[in-house]
Amino acid sequence: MTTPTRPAVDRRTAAAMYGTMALIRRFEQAAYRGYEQGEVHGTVHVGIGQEAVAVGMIGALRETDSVLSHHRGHAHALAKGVPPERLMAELYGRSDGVSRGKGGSMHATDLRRGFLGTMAIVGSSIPVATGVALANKVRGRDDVCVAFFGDGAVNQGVLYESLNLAALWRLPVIFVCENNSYAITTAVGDATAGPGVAARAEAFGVQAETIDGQDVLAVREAAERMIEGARAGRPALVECLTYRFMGHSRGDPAHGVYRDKEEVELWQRRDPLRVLAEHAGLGDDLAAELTAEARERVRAAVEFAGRSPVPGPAALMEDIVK
Amino acid sequence: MTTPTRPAVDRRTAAAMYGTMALIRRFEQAAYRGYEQGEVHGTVHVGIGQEAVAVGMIGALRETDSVLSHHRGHAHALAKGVPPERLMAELYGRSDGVSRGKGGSMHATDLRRGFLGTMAIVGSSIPVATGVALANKVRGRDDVCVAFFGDGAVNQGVLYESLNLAALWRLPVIFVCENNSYAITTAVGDATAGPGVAARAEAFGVQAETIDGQDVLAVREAAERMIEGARAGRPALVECLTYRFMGHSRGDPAHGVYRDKEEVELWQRRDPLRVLAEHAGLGDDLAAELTAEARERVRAAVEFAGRSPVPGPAALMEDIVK
Amino acid sequence: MTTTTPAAATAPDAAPGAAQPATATFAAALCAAQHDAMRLDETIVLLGQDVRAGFPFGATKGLVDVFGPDRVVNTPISEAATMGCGVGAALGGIRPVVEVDFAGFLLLGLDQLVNNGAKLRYMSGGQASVPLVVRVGQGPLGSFAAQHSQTQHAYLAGIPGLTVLAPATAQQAYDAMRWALVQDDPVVLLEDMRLYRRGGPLTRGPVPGSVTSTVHRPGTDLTILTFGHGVVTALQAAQEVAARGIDVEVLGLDSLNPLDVAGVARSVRRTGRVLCLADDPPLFGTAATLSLVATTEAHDVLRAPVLSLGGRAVPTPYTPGLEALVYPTPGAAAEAITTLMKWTD
Amino acid sequence: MTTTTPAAATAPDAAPGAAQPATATFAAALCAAQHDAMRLDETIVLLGQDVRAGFPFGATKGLVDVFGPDRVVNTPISEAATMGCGVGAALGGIRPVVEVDFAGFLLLGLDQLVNNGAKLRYMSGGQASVPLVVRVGQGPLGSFAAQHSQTQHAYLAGIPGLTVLAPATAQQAYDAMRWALVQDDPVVLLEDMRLYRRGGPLTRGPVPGSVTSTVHRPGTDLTILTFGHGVVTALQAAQEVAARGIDVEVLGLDSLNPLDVAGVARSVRRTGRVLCLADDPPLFGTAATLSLVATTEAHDVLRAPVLSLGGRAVPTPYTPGLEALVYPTPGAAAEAITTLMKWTD
Ligand SMILES: Cc1ncc(C[n+]2csc(CCOP(=O)(O)OP(=O)(O)O)c2C)c(N)n1
Ligand SMILES: Cc1ncc(C[n+]2csc(CCOP(=O)(O)OP(=O)(O)O)c2C)c(N)n1
Ligand SMILES: [Mg+2]
Ligand SMILES: [Mg+2]
Repeated sequence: MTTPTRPAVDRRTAAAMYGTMALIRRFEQAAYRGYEQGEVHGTVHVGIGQEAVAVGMIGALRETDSVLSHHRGHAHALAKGVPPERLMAELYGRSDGVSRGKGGSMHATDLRRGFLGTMAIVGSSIPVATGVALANKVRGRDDVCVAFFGDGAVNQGVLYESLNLAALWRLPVIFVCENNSYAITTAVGDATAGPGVAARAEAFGVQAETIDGQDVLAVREAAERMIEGARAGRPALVECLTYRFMGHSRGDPAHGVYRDKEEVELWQRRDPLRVLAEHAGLGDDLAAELTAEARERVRAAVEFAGRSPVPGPAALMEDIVK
Repeated sequence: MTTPTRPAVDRRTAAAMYGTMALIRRFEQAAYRGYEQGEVHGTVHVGIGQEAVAVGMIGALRETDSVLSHHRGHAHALAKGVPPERLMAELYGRSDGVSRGKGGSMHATDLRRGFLGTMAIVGSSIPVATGVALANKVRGRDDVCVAFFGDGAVNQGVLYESLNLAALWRLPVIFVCENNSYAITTAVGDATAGPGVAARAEAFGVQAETIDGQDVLAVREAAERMIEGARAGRPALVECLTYRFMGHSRGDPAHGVYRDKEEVELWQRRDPLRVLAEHAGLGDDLAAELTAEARERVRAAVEFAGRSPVPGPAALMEDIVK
Repeated sequence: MTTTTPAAATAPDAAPGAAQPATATFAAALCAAQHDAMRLDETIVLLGQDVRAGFPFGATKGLVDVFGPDRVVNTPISEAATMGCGVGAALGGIRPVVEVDFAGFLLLGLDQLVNNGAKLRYMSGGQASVPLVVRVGQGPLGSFAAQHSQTQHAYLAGIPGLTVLAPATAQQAYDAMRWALVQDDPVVLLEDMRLYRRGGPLTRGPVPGSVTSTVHRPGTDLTILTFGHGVVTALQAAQEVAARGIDVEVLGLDSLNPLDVAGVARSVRRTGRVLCLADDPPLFGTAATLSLVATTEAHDVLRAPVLSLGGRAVPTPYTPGLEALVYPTPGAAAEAITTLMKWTD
Repeated sequence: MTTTTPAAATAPDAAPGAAQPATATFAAALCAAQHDAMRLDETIVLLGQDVRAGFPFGATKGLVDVFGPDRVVNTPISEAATMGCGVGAALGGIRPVVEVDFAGFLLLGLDQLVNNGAKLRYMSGGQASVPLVVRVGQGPLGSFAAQHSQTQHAYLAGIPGLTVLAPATAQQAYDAMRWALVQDDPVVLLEDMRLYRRGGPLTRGPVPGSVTSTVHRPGTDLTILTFGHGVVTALQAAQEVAARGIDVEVLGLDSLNPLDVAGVARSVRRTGRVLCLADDPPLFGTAATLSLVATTEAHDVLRAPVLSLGGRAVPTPYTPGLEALVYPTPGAAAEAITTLMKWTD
């Protein structure tokens, strides 16, 4: 793991990051509650504990840059500017949801904000992001596209096919692996042979590094470097070491079967919100203020979602083709 | 590329290798002629110039070890002991073909000789070989399985998925990449980014090396080492640098469009038959004798194939399931 | 794969010591079948994501405790290589069971299943045996949205060389799995995800001699041809119209390839009215084939044209209200029955 | 992708300066259509193996000389990523054409095409546009054996969100490609490999307003419903029976999804006799759906039950003598026509 020289961060930027992470945290807590209350349907994957990856990486993007996400994607959406009320309405399956209630948590999309989609087939966003980068290049734009995926996706062959294309064609794409140590119940070491995904990427001609995914400043610093490189035709992969504090999806306990309480608690001590507050010396008052703000926005989002109508039957056969 | 200490080879072994290579060479020349005469159907991919890879690698195997091959597979079949007359009858689409005329050049199979099959979907033999190795391990046998594939297959994701499984489960499998510089008209450099397939394999925890595929002794030496390792649960990949002297398939000229005559001639000077004869000091007489023998066996094979009956209509619906 | 030796034999949740006949869920029946077969055949090995934990449906739960991690093998998320590995392992002389939790993921392994698994015997002129069993969760599960809600019955049943089973009850799930595990060629078990938690009687019996079709309810007025979860829908519809004196026969096609054409003919020639019921859309779906078979076998005695009822041709929406409009309901089936009974040309 | 600037505009083999109407092969027509569309739309980019060389069928031959290597892009052999990249490029605002030479290879890219390409618009509630065109060589080519001889019409046509075209002539190939290249959603062109070298008249016209169905031969006694190479077979059969005074209508379904149900109804209601002709086996194949549509639309006026003629349910054998037994011949179609004409219930 590269130990970055931590960049000096101004108080304002740090506060903004803290605010976004707090928003994501509260949002996901509310989503989980929504699931328990029967308002969020099917299943829900929350990434509580992993907020720094999304916020550090996406915070360094321009508005015209784009993001593709995976099953654990609320953080990416919110960090990219998707309004929480529209996202919550999507989880509630309502008409005002970003995807009109047709996608749900696993397929939230907001093209206007460059949040190009959420793909629930593990690894599946990776070649799509590569293609978006190809389009950017063909159109002569220097926007980058970022694909997020988990440690479970690093054994999908399409990642390596895509790395090869990205390197070969010098595409403005960044591959972000959120390594939270597990794919459902399977530990990384039981699934991934060899020195790891960063070394694998290098073997395909894509520069790569492994960083501390709990430290939003470290992520941000790496992001800025990689984005600059990607704009110039040097695709990159970054593996962010992180951890999900809760179970894989609704119903899966945080610990007990495949990992023990001690391990979870160890990681919880590196809660990205706390890490940032300490590093940036935010102070308890500011943190509390930002948290209250986040809580209020999420409360409003839940209210908005609850008020939004369910789609009428006519919506069923709309949106299949234009 | 690793420069091996060339093993001392006894004259008898060298002669046997030369004989097998000569047999393959003559066989493929006859197959090509058969295509032109309308006896061999559809298409035919000959590997003239690449004989050392098959002979060096497969010569080091035991009879109970097995091989899976790809679209350019005659050499693998013959090196594994498939009788040339049965193979030629297959190419002729006759009843005495190893696959009863149902598979043809792209799907010749001879289970009894451990020639488990030929797969024409590029890269597709790789996970199958991995599975055969898994079966060997589960059954407590120390047989190895070898998958052959071209440089074109190194950008199929399933190779990396398979390398990962092989390393993770310590399977007795060997991955042999026949890098003949082109996939149809596409040069390796236009398709493959990064330092190459050997480095890629290492990044998946599989030991790998790149060797001179025109030197059968070098291949044999590497094969022996790797086979020993694989039997002990250390899968390996070897990239053999070689060249096809003819076009990709029937109709494709040896040079002109995507490669020039000079390049072809340069490689032809490293004809594996000539290289072996020189290194092992076989002498012209012995070489001529072995060549004549090969010619005679192929003549007999062609005759056998020509005499074999075409399958009757009843065969159509046989062999779908048992 | 670790080399740990199997833990002392303890039974899976599902069943072992249970008195016979017992009751089990569909998922537990699959687990019991794998358990019972693995006891008898040491070469059976399970391959899949999180199969040791039995995630997500419990169909392999507890088996690792009985048979150890060498026979209940967690795979990385590598569907293509896993399927290819299954084909190779079968070719190499063992019996792999490859688990694919959701049908959408099967597409990643389809090349290996279709191009190799289904064809190796034929391409080798009969030499190669690929005794591979593939388990695939099919259908909607309830607001899992478009990538996790698919059916592939029609496509898979059309692949020569693949045997395709679609059990409807716990007993059939057990029987299908036991039968699949003694075949010499690849078998795909299409498991409707809505069935996993349904209970039913289960006799852990001997391996059945064949898997064909089942009359779930005999009747004289009309035949519903269906399979998998469609049987549940059909039985409810039959019950509904029984009150109006209509006597419906429900014929479940436990095997889609081969299809029990004789069984279909027997039923439809007797009733003379046919409703084909499936979850995929009628056009290019399973109902079209059932309809073709029924028409071909009974056109001379049909009292009404064969009716097909399938799902809507739409990617499955997330929101429950819309999702409910996609798949045929007992009410819609009852309506179709009414139409058929009233038919006069 | 290199950054070389396009070479000076020289035309592909296929056509450009040719007088109109001219004659072209099916492959050249596809090439001409891509050429003409690429001239008008700078965002069209071709992705595929050896597309610069136009290998193996010539359908992209010469285009790199006109449009340069940035728009005619050779891909590595990475079907999954190439298809995903096509989906992403379309999402990102350009128009990729992904070439898949043989249908068997499509299975490797199917996840991306079906799970993403076909569904992104719906899953995003209408936001996402994926104007991707996928060209796939279908059918047998002559002793290419089981992995290189497949048809996927029925499966693909059943995927909501995919438009699936199956042209039969050079002109239709041209029109289908031009039409596909102005759509907002993914279109799959199923190109029967036996057609590539067939010649036919070609007018390099404007983009057609729609692609539906074509009456290749009007007739009064019987309708053959078919598509792609089936049209060739059907026309030969029609010719054969014309000598016996039977007047066959050949209706080609240029689009399989959506299917021109009204066009089918018009024809079959007029003739009252229907033969469905396809290369895949009737059960779970395309003929089953054509049969369902014909029966549904015309059961009240049919003079005989709808007949289906398809391929045998077998992996395609290599040896020519057996391969010839797999696919329907004009002779077999003529026989089916005779059966239908003689029908009395
Ligand atoms: C192709 C595919 N296979 C399997 C699954 C089922 N699945 C959903 S999430 C998941 C684990 C993913 O793990 P990881 O990539 O590490 O992401 P995390 O859940 O840890 O965020 C699996 C196996 C899937 N969605 N897609
Ligand atoms: C999955 C797949 N894609 C494409 C093809 C078409 N094809 C046949 S051979 C070939 C080139 C293979 O090149 P390489 O692996 O280097 O082997 P070589 O022909 O050089 O021996 C291609 C693209 C195929 N058979 N399978
Ligand atoms: Mg993970
Ligand atoms: Mg090559």
